[in-house]
Amino acid sequence: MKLVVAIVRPEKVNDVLEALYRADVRGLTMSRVQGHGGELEEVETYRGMTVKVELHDKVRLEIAVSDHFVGPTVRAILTAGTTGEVGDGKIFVLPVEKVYRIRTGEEDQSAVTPVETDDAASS
Amino acid sequence: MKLVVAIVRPEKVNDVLEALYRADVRGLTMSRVQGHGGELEEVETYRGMTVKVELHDKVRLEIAVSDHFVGPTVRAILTAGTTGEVGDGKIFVLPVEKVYRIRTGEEDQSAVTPVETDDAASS
Amino acid sequence: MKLVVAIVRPEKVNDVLEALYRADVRGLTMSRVQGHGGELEEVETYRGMTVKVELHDKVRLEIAVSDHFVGPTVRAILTAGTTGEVGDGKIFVLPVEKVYRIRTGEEDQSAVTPVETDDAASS
Amino acid sequence: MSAWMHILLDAAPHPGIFLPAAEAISAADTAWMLMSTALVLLMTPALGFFYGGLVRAKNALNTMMMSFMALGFVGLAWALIAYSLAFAEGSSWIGGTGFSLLSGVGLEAKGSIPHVLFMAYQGTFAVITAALVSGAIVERMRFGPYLVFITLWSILVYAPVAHWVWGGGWLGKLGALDFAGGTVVHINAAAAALVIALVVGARKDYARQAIVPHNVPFTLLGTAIVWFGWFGFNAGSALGANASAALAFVNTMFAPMGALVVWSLLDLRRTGKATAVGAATGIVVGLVAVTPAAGYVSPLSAIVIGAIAATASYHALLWRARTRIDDSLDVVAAHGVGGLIGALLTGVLADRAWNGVADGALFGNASQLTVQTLAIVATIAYSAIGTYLILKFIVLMAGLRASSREEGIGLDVTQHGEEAYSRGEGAILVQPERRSAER
Amino acid sequence: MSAWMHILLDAAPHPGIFLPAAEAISAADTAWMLMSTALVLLMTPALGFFYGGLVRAKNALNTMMMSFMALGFVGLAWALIAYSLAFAEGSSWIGGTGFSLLSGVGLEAKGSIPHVLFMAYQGTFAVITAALVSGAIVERMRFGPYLVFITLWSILVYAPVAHWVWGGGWLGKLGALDFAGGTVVHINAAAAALVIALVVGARKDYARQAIVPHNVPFTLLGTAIVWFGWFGFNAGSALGANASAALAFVNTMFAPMGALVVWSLLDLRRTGKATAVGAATGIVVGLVAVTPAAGYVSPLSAIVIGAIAATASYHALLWRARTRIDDSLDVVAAHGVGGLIGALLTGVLADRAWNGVADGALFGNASQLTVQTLAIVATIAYSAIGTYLILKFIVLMAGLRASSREEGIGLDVTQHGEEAYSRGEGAILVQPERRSAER
Amino acid sequence: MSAWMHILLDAAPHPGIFLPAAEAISAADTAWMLMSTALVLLMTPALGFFYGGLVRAKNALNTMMMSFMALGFVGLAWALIAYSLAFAEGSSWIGGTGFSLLSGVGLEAKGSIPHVLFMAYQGTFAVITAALVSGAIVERMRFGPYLVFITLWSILVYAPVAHWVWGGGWLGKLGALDFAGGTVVHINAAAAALVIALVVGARKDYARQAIVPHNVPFTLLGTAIVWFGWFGFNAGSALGANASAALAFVNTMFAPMGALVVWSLLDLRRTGKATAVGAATGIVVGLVAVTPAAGYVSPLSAIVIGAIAATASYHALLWRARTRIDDSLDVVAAHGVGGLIGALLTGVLADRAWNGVADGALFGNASQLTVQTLAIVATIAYSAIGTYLILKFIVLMAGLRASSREEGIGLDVTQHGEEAYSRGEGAILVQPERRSAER
Ligand SMILES: Nc1ncnc2c1ncn2[C@@H]1O[C@H](COP(=O)(O)OP(=O)(O)O)[C@@H](O)[C@H]1O
Ligand SMILES: Nc1ncnc2c1ncn2[C@@H]1O[C@H](COP(=O)(O)OP(=O)(O)O)[C@@H](O)[C@H]1O
Ligand SMILES: Nc1ncnc2c1ncn2[C@@H]1O[C@H](COP(=O)(O)OP(=O)(O)O)[C@@H](O)[C@H]1O
Repeated sequence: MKLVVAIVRPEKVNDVLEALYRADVRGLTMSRVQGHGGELEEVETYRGMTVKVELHDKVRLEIAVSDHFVGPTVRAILTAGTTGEVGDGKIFVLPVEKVYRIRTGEEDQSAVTPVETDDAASS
Repeated sequence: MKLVVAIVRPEKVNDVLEALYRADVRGLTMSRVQGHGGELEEVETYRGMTVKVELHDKVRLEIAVSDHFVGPTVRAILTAGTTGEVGDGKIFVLPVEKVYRIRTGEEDQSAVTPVETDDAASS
Repeated sequence: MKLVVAIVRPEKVNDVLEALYRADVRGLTMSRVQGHGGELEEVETYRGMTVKVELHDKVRLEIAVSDHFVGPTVRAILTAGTTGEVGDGKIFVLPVEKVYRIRTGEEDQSAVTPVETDDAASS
Repeated sequence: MSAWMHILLDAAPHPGIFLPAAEAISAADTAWMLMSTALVLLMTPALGFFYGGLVRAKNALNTMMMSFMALGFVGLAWALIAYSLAFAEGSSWIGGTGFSLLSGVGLEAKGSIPHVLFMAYQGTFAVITAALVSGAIVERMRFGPYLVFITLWSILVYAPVAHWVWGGGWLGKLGALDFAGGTVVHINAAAAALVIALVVGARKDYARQAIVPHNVPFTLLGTAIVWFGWFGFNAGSALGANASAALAFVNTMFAPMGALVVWSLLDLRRTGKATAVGAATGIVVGLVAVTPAAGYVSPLSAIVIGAIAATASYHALLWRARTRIDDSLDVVAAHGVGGLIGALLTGVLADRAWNGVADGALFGNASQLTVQTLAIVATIAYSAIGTYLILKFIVLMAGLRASSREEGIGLDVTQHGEEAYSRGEGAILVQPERRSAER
Repeated sequence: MSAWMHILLDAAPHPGIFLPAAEAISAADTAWMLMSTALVLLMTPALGFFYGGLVRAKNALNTMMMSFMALGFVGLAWALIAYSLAFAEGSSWIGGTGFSLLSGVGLEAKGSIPHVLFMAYQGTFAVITAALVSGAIVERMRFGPYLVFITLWSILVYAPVAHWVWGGGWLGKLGALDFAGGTVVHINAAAAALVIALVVGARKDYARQAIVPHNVPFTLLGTAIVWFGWFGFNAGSALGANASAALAFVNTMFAPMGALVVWSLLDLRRTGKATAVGAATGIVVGLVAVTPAAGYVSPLSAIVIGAIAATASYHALLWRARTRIDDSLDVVAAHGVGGLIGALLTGVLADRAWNGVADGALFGNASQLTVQTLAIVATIAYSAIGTYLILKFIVLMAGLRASSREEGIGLDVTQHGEEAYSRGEGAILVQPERRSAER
Repeated sequence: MSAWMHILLDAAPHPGIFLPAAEAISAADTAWMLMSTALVLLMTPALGFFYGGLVRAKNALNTMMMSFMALGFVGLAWALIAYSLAFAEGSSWIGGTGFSLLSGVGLEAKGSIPHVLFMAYQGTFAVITAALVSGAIVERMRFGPYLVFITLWSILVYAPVAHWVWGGGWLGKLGALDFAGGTVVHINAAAAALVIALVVGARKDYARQAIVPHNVPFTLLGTAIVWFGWFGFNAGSALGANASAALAFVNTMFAPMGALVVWSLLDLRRTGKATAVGAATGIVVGLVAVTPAAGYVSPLSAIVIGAIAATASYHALLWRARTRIDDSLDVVAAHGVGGLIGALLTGVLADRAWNGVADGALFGNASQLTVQTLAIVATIAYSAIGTYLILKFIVLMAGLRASSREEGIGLDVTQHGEEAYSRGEGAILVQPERRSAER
């Protein structure tokens, strides 16, 4: 099992989610983060104070997948997440030793295959 | 050392924290995340616009533990975090190469054993 | 490649960022988290209810670096992030199997070297 | 006996006998009553913010909507029938239907202002009284049944009680003093709150888990605007820009100041810290307590009333939190206890030298205290029973309570299909279809 | 024919002929108009919160600033020239320059209040009308051009239309009924909104992605304060604390109550859930619809107007969302449709028994409906054309639209160099230099 | 010489000689003063939001509480003693104790309104003046000592200065013009702010780290409500619904409009962006500057005053930020500089043709400028010294300053035991014990 961690642009999240869905990636966890890299800084002014904002809003996706799924997952993100402008983000692939599904205690592979509900299916 | 990453339900956080405490797990880091999996989507309506919310609020726990502690930690989360309904979350166990305590520079094992203050003890 | 994950005090973030910058670490991702460890709890009262807040605001830094960069990165955080009081935080070093730059698809090493813009340079 | 009646009667010899006065309209009184009506109307949304800030984010909209919707459903009920039941010529127990559908409510003078304006002014009281009750059942009651409840309650409980005291009913005739609604509004709402809290039951997390306010600034904002509106509530109850209004106004300013100071000192003594939620609560309690007394007591007495009410309410609130009664936002401890103290102290501190109408026990008229007590008891009894019956009736049609799952997810999403604060991530556009853009 | 003119003429025999009255100043009327002016001024920032809550967090300040800045630029334009063009002696089409730079606007009586106060009161209308337009182009228009637009628009479009109806112009002379601005304010703003939305174009995410309100409580707050202010807007339009004001006030209270109830029921029927954004919209639509009718119809008619307007607006809004017209905050569906229904129903339900001035079709004066229609058509046509020309003129100097990159980052940072909600992390102090501390 | 005195004296021939007038109460004037008092009271919580939005989230409640608590502690101090020291018969330097504990303050006429109302109205001024000072020491002062400070300050500094100018004291007798408190309120508060900022010292992060506003919409909300309330502050200072009130009102509307426009243009010139915090600041500066002038100058002059004050204040603010003086929310740059400009320009632009009382330098009465200057200097000197002594006295009992650790965690948790915005995670219920639920 691997853990694919992706940092993407907020405005690209929906496209990425859709691409992942098409790649049959069902489960993922998302969080709002701020990133620093090569992007231009924004300058803000509050009364007499001028500040340089070095961080830009990004979204962090965390996706546990079984090894043969890493390729499709990464490709989906690479294609759907890019704008070509500095700031598109990164993907990190980390090794995972074990995965559990809290509800059932199932492990690894089976732990990350979500139950298919009609809604999920149609999503 | 391992890093145990758990995605749990917000309403279960307090129970999980308590279970971890009983399992002698003292240190952890928590963040609010949103997750997608097998849960039913919520439908929201704003004026003429109907949206399907595919993400549900979850809480992410990050716990660095020494190897022999992985078992108890995972078990604590599995028991305290489950409701039996789809959406209970996952646990990922990742390998960690090194851990440092910023305050002291201590490494690994000793880095994650918090100093016992009375308060912490009584918590 | 490694992923350096650091939990630091919010009030220390700017110092840490500066130290990292001096250590030639350009790219990183940051998020607000809450941590539990050896710190004293705060007690809060809302009308008839008294609560003990076991979590303290922290900031989580996630930095992908090539192996020879791990040392400098960790040292920068250790020096800039410490106050000497309980609650300074931790650093975790995790193995990374692959890194991609979404914009270009570049991999690993080259994926984490940000393009140098004047602003970034002057930051 | 109501403030309005003094005006209508210009302090009649036989307090309580209702004689519609045939005065002319006064532009100055009208100006003040226009403003007062707007002020009281504003109190209801403000209450929504006071309450909304105290709940968890997932229930913020639902809590606010419980106040906002009262403006619609109770407001209409008032125009269509409740005003008539409260203020139309009728029996000692309830008004007639003479004013139903606003028939006979025109621009003619009622006291020194147009009748329609008097009706509207009174309507704002009905609205906020119903909204006050909602504080007892936040974070768990289904919204549909709530709407039915407040509508029926305002017609079947609020209107009659208002008639008793202000509409020429028996309590007014007995000379009960309630300048602006300590009994009719606050005690009445508190009794209903206690009953509905018990019938609906406690939140699943109540006393199991910390339930922390999600936005205290909103509660402070609500407090500020409620106070602002309360000047219309109390000083407006003089029904004109007269000395009685001035007195009521000043008391409405200083009583909460006294309550605020006392509350903070109690906080400091107990926890060493003066809390913001406490400050907000203290102000409201002071306002509640001075409501029945506003036009009857001296400003110094008002400060005393605020101080005593704050002390009583403060401890009532601590006690309540230890019980199993999930009166979630402490309607009873704040409005019940505050209203009670206020109504009783009105009977003690009322001073004819200031109000030209009646003395309290302290000034030799001990009997006043008896009348006040009677009014309180009667109101509590009627309100409690009425509330209970209405709820039992609604239960025949629909459950009052959201499912445990809905309670977990939060009532904003489950009852209103909205989130109070949303970043929009992972929200997929369903309708209108995306195509529409490519078209 | 304007409410003010009735007052000035005390219901003149020849409606529409403008005779400056030479009455004395009334303290009571002045008191009410002081308050009303403050109330209407408050509506503009409140609108900023109503609008600001509906956009995404990254555009919250920009949206609010579009309202706040109208207070500055439109306000000054009003004092310097627009007031004169609207209310100074002039032709049927536009006022003269007699009052420019406020010359000749002093403390003398205008009706029964000081002339300066009348001027200020009217100014608050100009400000909010311009601000209303901003709802159509939030989240994408550059701020500089926006400021130029509202300034020119208030002088070239608002002032003349106000003159037509209220300043002694042709529509007033024809006897068009617009008590407080259904046509002059709401239909006028809606026509401009439609044009500017089309000229500026849709947001890049429009109909491609879910665009969800970032802070619904702010929208509810804005709604509450707007309603509060609207009492000054409508009841103040009686220009005194008289029966007409009382009637307008009461109608301004009950029409939105009716609209709120109807809107919620439509919501419940369609989605099974009564939304908070819907409640807010319903209240505003009810207020808009009753604006032209406020002093002319009975309270029951006001409720009917609110109910009908809510139904029409509700469906207009659903329809609009399916189109490619990104009138982002539905200025047309809310203010246009609401204003239209209100203006027409005023022609139907106006009742001389209540307003002492004119009857509507229902009371035998069918011709009134024709006049109302004429006023609506003329206003829409002039406003649409004027808005278009102003925009074309501005485009000669600068682009109206933020770049796609700026739209992505959000207008708060790109147009104002600020964030609405910031935690300050990663914000590096540039100026004053850190040294300053070590000094 | 105060606006009130003109009324009391109906423009006495010997400005400054205080003759209590024995007029009857006017219902219209009472209506307006009831409203004005409510408006000014509302300004203090609004100030709490203006200030609270500008600080970091961890200090939001503490900053708001500094305003809210002034309503309690300063309000009571006013009723008990300060009102008497300011307005009771006394010397040229300070009033007597005749009105202490509100003795002798009844429903009798004071001017044309009830005396109690006059007292309450003046009380709202004392409250907000004290609250204004808090802007200088947010995010670092301990709350207990703060409460002691504002209480003593309102008695020992505010009351005497109010007496000098408005209570029949020496500055009033000299004919100093201060319509609504440019000197008594704003310059006075600013002088105190400077001293307390220096005594308490800078925040540990000041000039070392970016300290960014956590909620700019709250600041805009505060601005809007403060402006709204300011109409009561300035137009209410006419003490009646008269022409003077109308003039003051109109000037209070247009001066901030002028200031807002100028401020935005300066922003645009300097940074290319018009900021929201700047807009809020500009509006407040315009309001401050017109305060002393409101009833004395023409509307055009008011616009000029707003524009000049904005320019001066804008640069003062930039300069201050470069110094080591951590007057955190720029009380000096906004209220000090604004008040100064306003007070001086009142001496220049006052126009008897508009105010019927006194001319300024521009209209041939150069000496007025001298009197104004004297009033300013005297107020600054007394306020600065008084503030310093009070602080030194408090230090004898307790430290003024929160510990560096507390400052780091934030004052909300450490001073009030609350968080402004909490999600409740990791909050463990301590009391009432969980058992209570199982019981
Ligand atoms: N070394 C890194 N470790 C962790 N996150 C990084 C790293 N470098 C970049 N990021 C994340 O990726 C985002 C985009 O990176 P950036 O260099 O600005 O653009 P690009 O990837 O297109 O060159 C950053 O905002 C940051 O969140
Ligand atoms: N493959 C995955 N990678 C990362 N997080 C996941 C993955 N699958 C599920 N999750 C997280 O776990 C939560 C619950 O998963 P879900 O499939 O909905 O329920 P269950 O685990 O009970 O089957 C999701 O909301 C998401 O946050
Ligand atoms: N075992 C752990 N796993 C993950 N995070 C931890 C762990 N222990 C501590 N932390 C994080 O580090 C922060 C500081 O740890 P703490 O023990 O309180 O202080 P110190 O590291 O100075 O001894 C905690 O608030 C938490 O966020």
